[in-house]
Amino acid sequence: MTPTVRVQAEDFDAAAEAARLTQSRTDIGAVVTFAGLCRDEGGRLAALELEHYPGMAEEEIGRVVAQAAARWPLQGLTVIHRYGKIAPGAQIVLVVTASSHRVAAFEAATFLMDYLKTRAPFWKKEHHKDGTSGDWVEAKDEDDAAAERWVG
Amino acid sequence: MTPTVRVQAEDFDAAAEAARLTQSRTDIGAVVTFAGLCRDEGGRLAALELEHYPGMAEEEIGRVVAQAAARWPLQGLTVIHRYGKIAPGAQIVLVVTASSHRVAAFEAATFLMDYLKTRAPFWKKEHHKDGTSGDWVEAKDEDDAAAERWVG
Amino acid sequence: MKAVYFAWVRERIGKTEEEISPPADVRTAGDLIVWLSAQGEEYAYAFENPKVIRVALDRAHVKHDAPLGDAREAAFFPPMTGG
Amino acid sequence: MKAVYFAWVRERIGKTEEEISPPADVRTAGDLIVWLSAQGEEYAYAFENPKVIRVALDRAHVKHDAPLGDAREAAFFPPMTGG
Repeated sequence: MTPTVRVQAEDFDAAAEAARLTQSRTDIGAVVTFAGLCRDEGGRLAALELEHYPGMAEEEIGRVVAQAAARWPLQGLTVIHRYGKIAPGAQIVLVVTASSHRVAAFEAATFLMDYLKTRAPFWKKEHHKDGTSGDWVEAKDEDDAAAERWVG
Repeated sequence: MTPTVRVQAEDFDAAAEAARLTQSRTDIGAVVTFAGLCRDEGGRLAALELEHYPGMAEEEIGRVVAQAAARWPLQGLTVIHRYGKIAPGAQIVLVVTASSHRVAAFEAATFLMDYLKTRAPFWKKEHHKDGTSGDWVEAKDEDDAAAERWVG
Repeated sequence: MKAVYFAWVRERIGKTEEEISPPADVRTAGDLIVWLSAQGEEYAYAFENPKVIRVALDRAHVKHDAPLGDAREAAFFPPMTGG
Repeated sequence: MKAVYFAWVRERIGKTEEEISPPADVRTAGDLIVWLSAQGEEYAYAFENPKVIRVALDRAHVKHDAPLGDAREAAFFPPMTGG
């Protein structure tokens, strides 16, 4: 199983990425696709700007992906994370996991998102509809807690 | 939020169903898509045949969907379950959940699949490649255990 | 009332559905299984292990001790394997 | 070694990266934060709450007590908010 990891400014095609993991295979029983989208926070936001640490972003996602591949029996695994300015409704992150069994596919996808939230070197800045550049989004304790539950 | 529930012989387009939940919206942060596929069990299977209880299948899935909608803050929810003869590699079941927050989308999708496995009136029969009609697939204790963890 | 059968329960009985008229002392889903078991060899075979049989009354899952009440349709089937 | 800064750490310092030459007694990631804090007002501001600062050495997360070793790149940034 060779996982795919991409860090890119361009949008992605979630369906095509999922299809790529299953095409001409008959040993996969479950495909879980997570797409993270930009919310407008009640109409307040014009865009999110995602800064990233080039090089480390790919490496760190690769490390998290390797942990998932070691922990669950996966037949396919794709992570794509975008950077740059992203409009409300647009896609930010994609995780696709394919496995013989649904529990492995679900757990691995949940684990990957929990870890990406707290370990992948990306930072979100808000741009407001009134033209002002807002604050950096603050990390949430609940995200740390979500990642913690996979430890041990 | 009006959930979509369909029980049908025809295949479905997972990407189109997911897109339908998010189109022209900017309040959704997470979309989880689960596709269950037919495995060939190491080349042994020619097809799975899914028998269902017409009427009850839709009603029971509707009850499970209502539970999920009451338990998690969801902005969109789609469940499609096929019946009839399904070839290895083909899709059997689809669950799509959309929410502001990823934990709700993940938990609701996992819950729905755990409950569909143990409560939706569908039964799988194996058809072998050697032309013989095989056994009915046996229910797994681990599926009951997976559903049990959502109780209480 | 109507009885409907699915999967190997259906195959063993050899029917998808039938009209049944159980006597008045058949009050619960479990009573119905016991009564059906006595209706012939094929029924005895289908219900040989009553514990694994699931019952739905008017298209809703019930436990074996559920009263039949005014149910018009009773369904009998093995544990589900969908999803 | 090279120091790189991200998000509000970068904005407060006003640079994306720079070459730094800390003295020999700066042995850990935490020592580096203390030393950088003394390099000017903008650094003091960026590192005013050292506990929230995350450090990566050669592109891997480390704790503040991690030795610098032969690291060629030290990165400083707030808690991540990707995903």
